[in-house]
Amino acid sequence: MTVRIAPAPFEPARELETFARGRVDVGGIASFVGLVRGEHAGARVLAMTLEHYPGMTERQLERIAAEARARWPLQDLLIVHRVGRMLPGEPIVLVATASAHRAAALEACAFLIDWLKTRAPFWKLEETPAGERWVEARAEDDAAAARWQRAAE
Amino acid sequence: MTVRIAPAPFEPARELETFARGRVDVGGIASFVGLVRGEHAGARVLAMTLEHYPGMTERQLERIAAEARARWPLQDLLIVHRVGRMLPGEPIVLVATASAHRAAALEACAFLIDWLKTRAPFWKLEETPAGERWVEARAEDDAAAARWQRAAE
Amino acid sequence: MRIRYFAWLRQRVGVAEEEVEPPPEVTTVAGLKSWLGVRHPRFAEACAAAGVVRAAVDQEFAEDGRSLAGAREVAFFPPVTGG
Amino acid sequence: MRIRYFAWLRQRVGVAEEEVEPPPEVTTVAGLKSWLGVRHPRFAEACAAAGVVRAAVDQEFAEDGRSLAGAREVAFFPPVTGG
Repeated sequence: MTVRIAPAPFEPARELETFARGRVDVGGIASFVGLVRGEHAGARVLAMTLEHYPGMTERQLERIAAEARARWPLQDLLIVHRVGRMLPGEPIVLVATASAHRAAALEACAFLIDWLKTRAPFWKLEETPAGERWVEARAEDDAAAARWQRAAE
Repeated sequence: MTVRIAPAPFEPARELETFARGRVDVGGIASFVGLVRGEHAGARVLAMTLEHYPGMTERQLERIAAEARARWPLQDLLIVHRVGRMLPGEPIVLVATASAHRAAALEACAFLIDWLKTRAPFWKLEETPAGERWVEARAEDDAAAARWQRAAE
Repeated sequence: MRIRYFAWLRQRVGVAEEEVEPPPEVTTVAGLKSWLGVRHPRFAEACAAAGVVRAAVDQEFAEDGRSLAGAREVAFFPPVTGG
Repeated sequence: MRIRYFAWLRQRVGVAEEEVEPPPEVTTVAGLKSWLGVRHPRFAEACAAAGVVRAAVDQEFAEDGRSLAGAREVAFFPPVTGG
């Protein structure tokens, strides 16, 4: 199980290659990569900066990862989350899960990204032609995270 | 939208890299890679051969891909499916979806793999220390595919 | 009409494909199964087990009742196990 | 006690972190918010809007009622937007 904060650009393809290498014990690997969009809420996005809470971030990611492992039979999982300034098209976050069961891998992957969005201390600042703006939290992210809550809590 | 039958080993990481390259229009890319397991149904698997129905396979994959695009707002999708003989740890299938909405990407990915397993003419032959055996279809795969049926049909 | 067999059905029947000319009274997939079963006893055996032999007519999955009108290629195979 | 501010709250308050010694009657997150609001009017403004200012005590998310007993670090920030 690996959880990492990346202060510089990372390559999801390379991370996934390493994650999958030599595995003969898993049936499948599910992954999700979040990318910086070149447009958001009606404005062109020139760049995005992710601020975080060092210390608490790592702690929350470890906790979310442990929760996923408690809920699904995972052989392994990987979370890489960028911080700092990035350009459109650059990866923000990579989540990967390995399991003997594809449904477990896919569900755990969805769970991880939903909880990451609502339970880890990151804040997005967008640079647009009109200036900087902080991205607002979305009710639909809370709803997506909440659907996992009923099951276990 | 790309659908491909691969008669020789392919590298999911490289495929995903190409799939993601230069995208500034998508919020996320979900993917699933199915791998040959070194053990299955209580026996060691030395190798696996995938037989298929050339012509019909491509047609069914295209149809399944079109169905996914009709159901979810996808920017793009990719299916690569191996045929022929492969060793434990080698990728059998790669499914990737790109969307502005992460839930759409993840759900479409789960849908694609569920339908691939039940609606595309592939058959697995395993080589075990005790000899060759054809893999049997699993009721749980039919159930997984059926959950997508209620929504649209 | 071309007939194709896949996976263990191909191994049991002993041929991957064959050209046949079924008589006019063979009008459905079910009828074709019975007719081919005479030629290939092991195919008949497989067909006797419910749900084990699936079919495609001109590369479309087909149920037993499907008409063979205009069909050029019919394939028989066990339930698929890809992905 | 160390106080940290993040994202636009940090920008509004004008400091990223500060050391404070709240009086003994400040025993909860809510109490600390009020007390800090006197020092930082723009922080008080933000706290006045419901649901906008979230908190963590010693790097654990905390509600307004959370006790500050033993707390070494309290952080304030808007709802998170990562992933």
